[in-house]
Amino acid sequence: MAKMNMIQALNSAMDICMDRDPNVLVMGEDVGYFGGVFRCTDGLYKKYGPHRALDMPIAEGGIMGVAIGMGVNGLRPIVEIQFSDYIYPAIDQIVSELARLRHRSGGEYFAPVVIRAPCGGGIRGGQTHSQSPEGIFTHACGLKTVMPSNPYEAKGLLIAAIEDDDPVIFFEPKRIYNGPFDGDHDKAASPWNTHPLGEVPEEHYKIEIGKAKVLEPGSQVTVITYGNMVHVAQAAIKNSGIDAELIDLRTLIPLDIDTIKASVQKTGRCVVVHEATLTSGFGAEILSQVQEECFWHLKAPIERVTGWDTPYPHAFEWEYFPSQKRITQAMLRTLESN
Amino acid sequence: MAKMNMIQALNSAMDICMDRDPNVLVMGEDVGYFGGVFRCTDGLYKKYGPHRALDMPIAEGGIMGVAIGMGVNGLRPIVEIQFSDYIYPAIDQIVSELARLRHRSGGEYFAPVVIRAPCGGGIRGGQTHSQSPEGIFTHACGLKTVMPSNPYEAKGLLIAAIEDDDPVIFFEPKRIYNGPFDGDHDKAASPWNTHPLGEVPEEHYKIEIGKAKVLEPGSQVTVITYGNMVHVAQAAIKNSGIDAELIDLRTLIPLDIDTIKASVQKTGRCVVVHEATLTSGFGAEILSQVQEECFWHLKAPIERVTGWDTPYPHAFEWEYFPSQKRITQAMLRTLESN
Amino acid sequence: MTDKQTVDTAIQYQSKLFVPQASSRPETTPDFSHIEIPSPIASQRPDVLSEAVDIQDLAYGLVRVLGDDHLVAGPWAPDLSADKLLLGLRHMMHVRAFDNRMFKMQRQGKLSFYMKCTGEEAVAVAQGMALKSSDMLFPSYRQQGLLFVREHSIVDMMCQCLSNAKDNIKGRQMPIFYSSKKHNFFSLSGNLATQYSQAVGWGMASAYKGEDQVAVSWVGDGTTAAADVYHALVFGSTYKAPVILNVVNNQWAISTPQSFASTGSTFAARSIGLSIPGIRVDGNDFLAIYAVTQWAAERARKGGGPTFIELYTYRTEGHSTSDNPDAYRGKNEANFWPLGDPIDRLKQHLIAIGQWSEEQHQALQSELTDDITKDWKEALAHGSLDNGPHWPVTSMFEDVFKEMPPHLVKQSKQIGA
Amino acid sequence: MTDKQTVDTAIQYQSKLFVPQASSRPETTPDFSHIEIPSPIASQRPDVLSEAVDIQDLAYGLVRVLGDDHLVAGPWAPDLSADKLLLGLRHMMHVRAFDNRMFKMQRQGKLSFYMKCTGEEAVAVAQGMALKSSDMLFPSYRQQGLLFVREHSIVDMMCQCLSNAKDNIKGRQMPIFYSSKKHNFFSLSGNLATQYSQAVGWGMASAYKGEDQVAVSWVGDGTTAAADVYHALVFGSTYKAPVILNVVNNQWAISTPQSFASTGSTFAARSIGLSIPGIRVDGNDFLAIYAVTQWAAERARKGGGPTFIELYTYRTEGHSTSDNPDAYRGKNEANFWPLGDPIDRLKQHLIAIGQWSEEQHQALQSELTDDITKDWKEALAHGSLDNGPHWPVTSMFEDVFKEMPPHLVKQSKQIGA
Ligand SMILES: Cc1ncc(C[n+]2csc(CCOP(=O)(O)OP(=O)(O)O)c2C)c(N)n1
Ligand SMILES: Cc1ncc(C[n+]2csc(CCOP(=O)(O)OP(=O)(O)O)c2C)c(N)n1
Ligand SMILES: [Mg+2]
Ligand SMILES: [Mg+2]
Repeated sequence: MAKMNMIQALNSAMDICMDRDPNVLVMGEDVGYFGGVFRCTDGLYKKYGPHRALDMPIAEGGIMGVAIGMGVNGLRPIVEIQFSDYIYPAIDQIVSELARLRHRSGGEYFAPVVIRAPCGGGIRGGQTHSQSPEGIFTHACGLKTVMPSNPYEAKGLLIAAIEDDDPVIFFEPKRIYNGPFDGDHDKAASPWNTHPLGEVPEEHYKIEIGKAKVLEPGSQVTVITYGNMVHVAQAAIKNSGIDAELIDLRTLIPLDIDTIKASVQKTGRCVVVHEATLTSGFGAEILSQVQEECFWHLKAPIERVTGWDTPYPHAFEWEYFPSQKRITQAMLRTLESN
Repeated sequence: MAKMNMIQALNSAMDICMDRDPNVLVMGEDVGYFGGVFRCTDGLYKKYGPHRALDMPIAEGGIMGVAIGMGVNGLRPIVEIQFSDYIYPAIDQIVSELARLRHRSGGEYFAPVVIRAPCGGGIRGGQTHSQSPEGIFTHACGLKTVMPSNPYEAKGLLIAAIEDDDPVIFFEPKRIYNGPFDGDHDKAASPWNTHPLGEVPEEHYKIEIGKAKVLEPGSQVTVITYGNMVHVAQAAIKNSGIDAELIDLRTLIPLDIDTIKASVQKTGRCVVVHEATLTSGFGAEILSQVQEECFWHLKAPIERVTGWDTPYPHAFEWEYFPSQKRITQAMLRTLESN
Repeated sequence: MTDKQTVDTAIQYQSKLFVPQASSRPETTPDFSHIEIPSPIASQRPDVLSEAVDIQDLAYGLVRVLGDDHLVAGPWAPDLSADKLLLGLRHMMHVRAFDNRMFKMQRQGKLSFYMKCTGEEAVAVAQGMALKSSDMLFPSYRQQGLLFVREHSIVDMMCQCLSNAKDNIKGRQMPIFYSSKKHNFFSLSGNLATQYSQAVGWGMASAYKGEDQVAVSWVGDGTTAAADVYHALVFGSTYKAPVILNVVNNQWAISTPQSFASTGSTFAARSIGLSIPGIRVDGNDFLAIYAVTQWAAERARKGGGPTFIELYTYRTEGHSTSDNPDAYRGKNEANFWPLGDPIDRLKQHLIAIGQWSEEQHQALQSELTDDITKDWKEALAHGSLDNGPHWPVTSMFEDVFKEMPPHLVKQSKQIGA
Repeated sequence: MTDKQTVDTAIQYQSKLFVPQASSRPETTPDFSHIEIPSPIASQRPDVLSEAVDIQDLAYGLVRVLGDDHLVAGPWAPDLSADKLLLGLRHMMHVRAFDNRMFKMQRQGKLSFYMKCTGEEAVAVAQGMALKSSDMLFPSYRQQGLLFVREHSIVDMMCQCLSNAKDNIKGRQMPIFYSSKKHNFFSLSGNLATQYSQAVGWGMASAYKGEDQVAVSWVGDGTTAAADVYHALVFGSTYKAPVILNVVNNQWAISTPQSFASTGSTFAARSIGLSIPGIRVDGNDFLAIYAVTQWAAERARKGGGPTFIELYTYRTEGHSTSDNPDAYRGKNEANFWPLGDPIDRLKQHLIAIGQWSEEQHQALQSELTDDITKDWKEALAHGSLDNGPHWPVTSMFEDVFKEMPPHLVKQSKQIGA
């Protein structure tokens, strides 16, 4: 087993799939010669050539349009959107076309496109390099939405996504590319090679899309989250000493409601955490389903801990970020009531 | 007082604002000479000239871009998106630019653009002429989102939107342009001139954005909805004889949580209804806020009655549509539990 | 302007904003006399691998083959047998008969919607015939002729329009939004222009795999303004994708004249600055369209990249069943269109070369009309939108994903409840 | 390919997909010898109301004024006093001194990010000087020179970069995303190209109101592929909006060479098919840029509509502080750039005409560097990103809407809790 950070794990996933299947290619802005601004496609150009690690003009809508056409013609394009903040020009192609093609053609056509997009804050990128737009895509029928929280699962999920015949939008929390971030910005970040989930097999393996993971068993309250916030929630649980059950969703759509249900029906309390803005974020859907499925087990209102309903600010990253403190406070609030 | 259908009421709102303020103009595909495919801008070209009822090339993204620039330069453009299904090419300009301009410029710049978009099903328009994408916009910070349910309020809300210095996205449920539709497709549709809210003053008046309306007082269960579904819910309440309180949100953002809270804290039961697809629809946000604010008053799980998580089908409009029956069943389910 | 007082009603602007005009409006008389119609011998037929900028005259001219004398002339005259021409004529007449019938059926309430391509039949039929059946088609909604050329079942097309139990797309889309993988005909989208860049991607994949197939796409004049058209041109040119990108300039986009999209130039000229040859062709001249399409396909197959073709034609009827053109354009503007009717012109040509007669034409017309009537009856037997039979309601939940995820299984159970 | 078995590993494609190449990569030696550099007398200066297609040679040529002898020549030579030229030189040097300082401060951890415009200073400075101060600027992120021309406070620019308590945009955006309504300088967006069509709308509003102001916007070579660029061209031309649309072709878009956007043509040529004159100008020739901008502004003010200007220049340094160009382009590629450095060229011209000397240049250089150092100290006194003071945290909730709605009031209370 190798030690890999998330970038290396994603790279390994793409490398393996390109090696096994000549129909797999990566494409996007600066992904070719340079290997991507976050280096996720590093080396693929050299190994597979310019036509398989394909640099592209700066037009996310155009990239998505051609990716769909390629998918229809038998390829399996992996599109990198340089920052998820720049996915909006491609939304029409994603939501109106990619997501609905199989359905509208009565099953005749489909395009197995994977869209990789670094998301979330933490690099002082201001409002246009920090967004978490996953919620929007969960409202479009026909897309699978994934967000991993560690290298091991990132690789397994990305391979599963590439081999999936449905379109998958794969958000990568860029703040944890190099190491898990527990929300304490005064602490030196620990690299992935000191973390068990930084142990990543070199070979091909998959993690099933649509399955959540119970990361920490607990009995008092269920904390549901995904991506970077998994680590913050984990630290909040540890540091607060609360006996919380932590669920890493990993896949947002299809949502693994069974795992969630089993947990909340046990704990009777629930806190939903994400970095995206509050209103109409995916947390609202999680909360809704928990309420619908577990109402009679709930001992306290389900809480949401999220980014504020403002653009992501440059100067106030830490105040904006859903902190350990806010998660802990939310857990405690749920525990207060009986 | 005149009798107006919703088209005439919207037309009257625009006419009045154009008459009062030379900075107001309408623009979009086929809105000029022809007066719009739904005739909402009929007559404005003749009255105000081609530069104020401005036909535009078929590029929603371009229309939105130029509208923002006009707004920055002192105009108050009213943009018509021919069908809300075609708003996606404009999403980048709406979400990344229009919604955030005031914030990102420290308050220096803003663009008082109104976006009108006919939405919802009912015209056998299949998946590309039937969508209800309002949920997406409620997740973007900086946009007000409005959906009226009748001519009187449509006019008052549209005037308020035009005179608002914030961008407003104004969804028009096209199925009720000509008359309220109660969900019973075997019944002849009644025109607005037989409905009290089809009485519309000719003059200028406003209805405050951000205020919901309690349409039917009731004690057993609160039904929260907006747009076309207001009439279906109203009919379901009437026909079922359930003593339900019906709230017409009218504005989605900012959400009038106080009105909602007062009602659900009273009834202890809540059904949320919309035509948009279920997962991550605005219903999830409404449900979440009700759960957060009224948890201790809830006597039953909050229910959602919505469109299914599929593209809007051509052949199965009635099966897709959230029917009176489904709303009634949901109300009854909430009443079952004690 | 938040409160009334701040409205300065005294402002009166003297607008200098330029707003394009229409060819005609109900209150004016149509006049197309400014349109220059060059003779068939006026256009060069350059080498297929020419540089775009070197052959830009083709973008500003009008490639024609059929002259006013109904005979062929000029360098673009294609090598087409009389049989092939007769087949083309038949297809065009078949399409028109189909359109007329379906339009009437919509008016009688049998269909929810319909769109004709009257006056533009040559576009899809001639282009379809000039391509290989393995070439992939990414049409807009007015190229039903392609399906006739590829011998798609007419009954099946009708079943799609009826959303009945035999509709291959399971009642999911409006009438005319065909999809036929068997015929390499891509699933139509209601969102204008999206298929254009997809076609480029398809062509890129073809080149990526070292294959020979060409992708072909169509948009209307109005649709040229859409972002995806630009994306198609930029990506198509950047990667020299084997694609043919067509603009069917039928002068109108619903009520909006082409002047709101053409920017006072030809559409064909738009691609030159992107190193893509632009060719403007008489869109009602079957032979010219065939020839230009052949040229473009050869260029694409030889690695020369895209060609951008403007098919200069006229939308003789309304935009769709939802619209009445008399509300926004001069009465009978179609009659003023100087390039005639594509069926009539090919018919006259075949008569002029002694391969056809009025009588044969009438007979064929009747035969096709009868066929369509027969097909319609057969299609109706498979069900109609209002009365069924349809696909089972729960089929709505299929194909959202390849395998139905739990939340859709749950919803599909609820729908019956 | 859902299961392993179906992967046909035997497939080996012989790709025919064309992929553009770079001017150089680390493993190759830069070579710009293919670039044709015409003499200043080679370009015509047509009437400002000429038709785009009639003056298309300007899109394929290169307008120049400063010759190799450092003297002015040709029809484009603008009427500029020595004082104005000296002011232009001063601004360019000032920008460079600013950039150098800020870059260093980023490296020292004082700024979160920075972007220089080294090698491209003439673009913003000459264009800014050729415009009226009432003209509205919609820049991309490399036109900081415009703010120098409009005499924006340097300290305030630094405060923006520091997100401190004096930052006029309240710490909301990354460094260099300036906004200055007072200077008719639009708020920068991180989303490439969006400002381009907004500029067209602004210009349309200017025409609508019968006013004379022109809107001016900039994008980079890479950004030309974006949909909004096309929208700007289509809408700008359709309504003959008074706008100047600039493409700063500095050869690179992060690691991606201009060949992925230029489609093998010039950028300037792209607008011709849309009836917009395209002019390619030596982007390191202060006088040529000034002259072309003046021409375009006059055209716009006279109702002639947009002009599309390609400023042919070179990005001498990295894309931003986040990037190291040695990883993707030939070492010192900048040294091979055949059009020199804009500051040096204007300096040589002023020396050649006896208005300047090496000594004066050195003195000015020192003066500006000292000024910047002083300004930086002053700016820092207003706070820094890491140590503050900043705007109050709750200011984050302001300006989302004009008036704060209840849910934001609630959240702003929670943030302190
Ligand atoms: C993105 C998008 N915007 C708007 C529409 C509505 N619409 C349908 S057809 C049409 C006009 C298209 O005109 P043109 O491209 O000239 O094609 P034609 O109908 O003449 O064949 C419009 C505006 C749409 N379908 N998609
Ligand atoms: C819509 C969008 N996509 C991607 C990016 C990321 N990005 C920032 S700058 C840049 C390169 C731009 O290159 P160019 O237009 O040539 O301008 P230059 O940096 O050379 O001045 C990219 C891809 C972005 N900011 N916005
Ligand atoms: Mg048309
Ligand atoms: Mg560049």
